[in-house]
Amino acid sequence: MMLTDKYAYSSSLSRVSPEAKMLFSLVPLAICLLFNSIALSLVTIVIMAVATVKFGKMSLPTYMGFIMVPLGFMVIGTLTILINRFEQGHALLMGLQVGQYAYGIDAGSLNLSLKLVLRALGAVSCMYFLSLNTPLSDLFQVLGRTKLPQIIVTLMELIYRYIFVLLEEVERMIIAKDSRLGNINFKTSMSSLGEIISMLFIRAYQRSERIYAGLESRGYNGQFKTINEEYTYSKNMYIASVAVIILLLSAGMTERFFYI
Amino acid sequence: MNIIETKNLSYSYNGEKAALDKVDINIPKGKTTAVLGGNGAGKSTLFLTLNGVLTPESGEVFFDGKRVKYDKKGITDMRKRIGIVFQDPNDQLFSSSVRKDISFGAMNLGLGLDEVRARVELAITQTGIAEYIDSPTHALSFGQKKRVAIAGVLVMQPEVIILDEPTAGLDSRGASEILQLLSEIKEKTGITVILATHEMDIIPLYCDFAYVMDHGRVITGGAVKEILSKPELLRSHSLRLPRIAHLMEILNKEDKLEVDMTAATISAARAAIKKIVSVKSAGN
Amino acid sequence: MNIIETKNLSYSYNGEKAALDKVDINIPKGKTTAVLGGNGAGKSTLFLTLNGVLTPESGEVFFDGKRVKYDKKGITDMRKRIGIVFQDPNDQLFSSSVRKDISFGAMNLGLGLDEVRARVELAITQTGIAEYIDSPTHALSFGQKKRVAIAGVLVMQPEVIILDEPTAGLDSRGASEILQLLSEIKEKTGITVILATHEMDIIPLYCDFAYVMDHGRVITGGAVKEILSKPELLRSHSLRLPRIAHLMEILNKEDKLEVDMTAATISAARAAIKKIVSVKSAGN
Amino acid sequence: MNNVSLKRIAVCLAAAISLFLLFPLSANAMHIMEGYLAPVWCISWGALCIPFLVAGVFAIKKKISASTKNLTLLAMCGAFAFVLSALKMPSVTGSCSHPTGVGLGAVLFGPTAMSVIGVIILLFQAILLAHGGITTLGANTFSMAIVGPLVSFGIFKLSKKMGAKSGLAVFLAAFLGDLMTYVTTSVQLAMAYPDATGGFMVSLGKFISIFAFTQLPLAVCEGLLTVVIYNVLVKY
Repeated sequence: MMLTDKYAYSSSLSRVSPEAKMLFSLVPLAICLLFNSIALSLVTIVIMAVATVKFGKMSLPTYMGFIMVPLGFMVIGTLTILINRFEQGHALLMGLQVGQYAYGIDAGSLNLSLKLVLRALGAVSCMYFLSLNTPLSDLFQVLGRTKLPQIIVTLMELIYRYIFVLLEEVERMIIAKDSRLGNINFKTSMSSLGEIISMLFIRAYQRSERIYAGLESRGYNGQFKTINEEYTYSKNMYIASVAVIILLLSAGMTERFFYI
Repeated sequence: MNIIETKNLSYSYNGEKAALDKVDINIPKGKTTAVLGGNGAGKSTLFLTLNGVLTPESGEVFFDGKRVKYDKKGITDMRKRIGIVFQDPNDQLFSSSVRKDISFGAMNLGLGLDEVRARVELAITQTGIAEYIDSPTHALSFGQKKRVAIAGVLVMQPEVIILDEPTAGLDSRGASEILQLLSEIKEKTGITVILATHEMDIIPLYCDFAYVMDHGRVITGGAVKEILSKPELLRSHSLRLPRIAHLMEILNKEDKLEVDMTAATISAARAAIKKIVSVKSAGN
Repeated sequence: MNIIETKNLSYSYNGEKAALDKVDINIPKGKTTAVLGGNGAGKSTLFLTLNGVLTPESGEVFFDGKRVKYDKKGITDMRKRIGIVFQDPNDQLFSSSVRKDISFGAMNLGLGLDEVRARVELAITQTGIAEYIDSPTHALSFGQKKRVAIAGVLVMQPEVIILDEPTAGLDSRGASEILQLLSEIKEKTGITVILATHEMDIIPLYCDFAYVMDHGRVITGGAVKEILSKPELLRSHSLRLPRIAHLMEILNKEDKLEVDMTAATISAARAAIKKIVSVKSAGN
Repeated sequence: MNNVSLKRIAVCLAAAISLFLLFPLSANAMHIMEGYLAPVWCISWGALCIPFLVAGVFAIKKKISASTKNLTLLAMCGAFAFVLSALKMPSVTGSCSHPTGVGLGAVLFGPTAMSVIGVIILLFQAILLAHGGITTLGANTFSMAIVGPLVSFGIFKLSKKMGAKSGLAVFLAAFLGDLMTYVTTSVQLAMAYPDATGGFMVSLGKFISIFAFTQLPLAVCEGLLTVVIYNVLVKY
C-alpha cells in the first residue's frame, strides 16, 4: 500500500503554511473542474507535477507511481463512457453492430472521454500536490479553525494516529498467520483472516480503554487543547498560487473563446 | 520525607479477586523507588490508583502529608502532581504531531500559551528529542516514542513521575539511555521517580528504595540493599537477584568466601572481590 | 553440518537503505544460535526472509544444502520446515480456543485429524500447558500465551524453530522457564534453535553460537565464547557484555587480577574467582 | 460490420482485459475518482449527505456525553474500518470495501454516527491513498457511508425479525450492503454520464454490468468474511 503520508513529511515544502498550499492546489482543482478544458487540464498536470517533483523534491518515478493509483477506476469508468449505443448508420470511429443498434466510439464520445480523462488527471495532480506536500496534522489544524464541529476534527486526529497503530498490529498478525501456512488455501485464508480481524477489533477495543486512561492521566477534561504548529510564512507560495490561477484561467478562457 | 503514602489501599476489577490488597507504600521525596513484581503483581493497578484513573475501594492515599480526596478536584490535583508514563507509548501518544502531543498535558493545566510553549521546548531539551520533533509520531521508533511520552509528562512539571516498565521493548543501549535520562532529570529537577519493573539488574544501579509486590500485596519494602539481602524472599515471588548479586551470594554461601553479599553492581562487586583477594594474600 | 546457510542476502523496504546487506550466516544443525543486535539491526528482517514472508532482493538461502526457491512451493516448503515464534504472542494467537489455535499449523499441513490430534497433545505436553488448555486465549498471562505460541509452532514439527526475543515482556522467572523449556525440547527432538535477542545475559547460558548484526550487516559470528571475547566490538554495536563477563573483564583489565576474562556465567565466574583466591593464598 | 472493425474490437477488448489484469480492480475502484464528476454533481451529492451527517454529529455528541470513553472507542472504530479497507482479501485481487468495518461500528453506535466516521475514512482514503477524491467526497459518502451502512443495518434487522439465522442475516447484510453501494455508484455515474443516445438507463446498465465483474465476487467474499468475524465476536 502506498501512503502519501511519509512523503508529505519529508517534502521540502512540508513546513510551508498549509493555507498557502491549499490555495495553490484547491483553487486550481476547482478551476480544472469548472472549465473542463483540454489545454487547461494539461497545464494543470504539468504545473502540479513540476511543483511536487521539483519544489517538493520527490523522485519522478515515485510520483508517477502515485499517478497510476487511480487508473484502475479511470479505465473502467472511461471505457463505459467511451463506448456508446448508436442508431444504425451513425458515423463511428470504431464499432460493432449488435441487433438493431451499433455499439462503439464516435467523435463526440471520444472528445468527451478525452476531456474527462485529462480533467480527472489534472484534478488528481492538484490533490496529490496537497497530499504529498502537506502533513495531515497540518490540515487538521486548518480544519480546526473552520466552522466544522470541533468533535469531528478531534476524531480525525485520533483516527489518523490509530490507523498506524492498528496497521502495524494487523500486519504482524497476518505475517504470523502466514508463517503457519494460514494462506494454504482459500477456505483457510478466509476463516483465519476473519478471526484475525475479530482479534484486531477486540485489541482495538481494549486499546481504546488504555488510551482513555492515558488521556485522563494527563488531565484530559473533554477538550483536546494543544499548541499549534508554526509554519514558515511563504510569500513565494502565495505569489506562485496567484500566478498559477491567472495562468489557468487564461488558458481556460482562451480555449473556450477560440474553441480549439 | 515521604511524598506519597498509601494506607490499606485495596482495589479489585469488577469484583474479581483483589488487584490491590491492603497496600501500604511510602515513596520518599526526591528519590527513585522501584516497585518490583512479576506480571500481574498489581503494579499497574497501584499506579492507576495513584493517578486517579481508578478509585480505591478502601484505604487512603496521602500526598505530601495530605489525604487525597477522590473527587473531581482531588483527582485533577493529583494528576497535576503525579505523571505516569505508560508501558506502551502507543497507548499514550494520541497526536500525530509530536509537538502537539507534548503540549497536551500543559494545555490542560490551563497555562498561558507562552508558558506552554516554553515548557514544551524545555521538555524537548530535557528528553533529547529535538532531532525528530518534526517527524510524525508513527514514524518514530519505539524508543523515540518512549522519550516523547516522557516529555509529554514532564511538560506538566509534576512532583512525581511514575514509569511503568520503562525499559520494556528497548535494547540494552536504549534501556540504559532512558535510565540515564531519568537520572539526569531527577538530578536537575529534584523530581521523585517511581519505576515498575521486573528487570532486577537495573535496580542496584538506578534505584534507592524498592518494594516487592505479588498478587496485589506488598511483600516487603525498604532500601535496595536491604531488599537484595533477601534472595529467598525475592525468589518466592517470581523475582531473582541481580546477576552480580547472585554471584556474590554463591561465592559467600557456597564457597565460604567472605565477600560482601549485598554487592549488586559491578563496581561494588569489584571492590568486594579485591578485598578478599588482598585479605587472603595479606593473611598468609 | 549447517542446516541453514545464507549467501550475500540483501533486502530493503521500499527502496530505502538496506535492511539486510550481504548477509552470510550459517546455522549449525541441532544447536542453538543467537542472533544479537539492537532494535533495527535487521534480525526480524532476516527471519522474515527465512520464512518467505519477504523475498530477498539478491543472494541465496540454502536449507539442508539445497538452494531455496522463492516461489509458492518453495515458500510453503520452507514454512513447513522453519517455524517462527514471534515476539508478541498476541500477534500470533488469533483463535479464542487454545487447542484450536495450536492445531492451526498442523491442519494447514493437510494431515489427518488423528495425526493432528496426536501432535497437538504432544505439543501440549512438550510446552507444559495442559493446565490451562481449556481456558480462553485472552484469559492467559503473557508467559502462558508465549508457551501456547511455541506449541502452535512445534505442532508443525519443523526442523528449525526461530524465536524473536523469546524473553521480552517476561519476568525473570518466566524468562528462565521459557529458556529451560527450549533446552529440553532441543534435547528431546534435536530441533535447531535460533534466537534473536538483545539480552546478553542469557547468551552464555543457553546458546552455542552467536552472530552480531547491526544496520543490516553481519558484524561477526562464531562460538559464544569467541564472540564474548570481543567486548569492544559488541559495545560499538549497541550491545554489551553479559554483566558477569563485564565484571570479569574489569577485574582482569583494571585490577590486573588473573581471572578468566571469558567467564560469562555465574558458575564459570565462581570457578575463576576461586582460582585466583586459592592461587593468591597458595602463592604467598 | 466489416472485418477491419471486428479486428479492432478484438484488439480493444484484449487491451481492456489486460488492463483489468494490470490494475488491481477492487473495492477501491468503486471510489469515484477526483475530477470525475462535474461541479453540479459534486455539490448535489454533497448537499444530499448533509442531513445525515448533521444527524450523525448529534448522535456522536450524545454518545460522548453519555460516556467520554466513547470518544476513544469511536476513534478506534474509525481506524479499524480504515485498516480493514486496506487489507488484502484472500485470492481476490483487491481489498474489502469499508462497509465491513462501518457495519460493525453501526451495530455499536448506530448508522448515523458511523456515517460521520465513514466520511472521515473516505477523506483519509482520498488524501492518503488517492482512492476517491475531495470533490467527489459527497458522492462517495452517499454511496459508501450512507446507503451501504443503512442497507446493511436495515437488512440485518429485517432478516432477524423474519427469523433468519444470525449467520445468514449477517451475510445478507454485508453482501447486500456492498451490492447497494455499487448500484448507487453506478447510478451516480450514469446520471453524470448518460449514454449519448440511450440516456440514463443504458448508461446505468453499462456501469452496473462492468462493476458486476469486479464487485460481485468481492461482495460475496466480504459477506463470508463478515460472517466469520461476527461469529468470533459473538462467542467472545
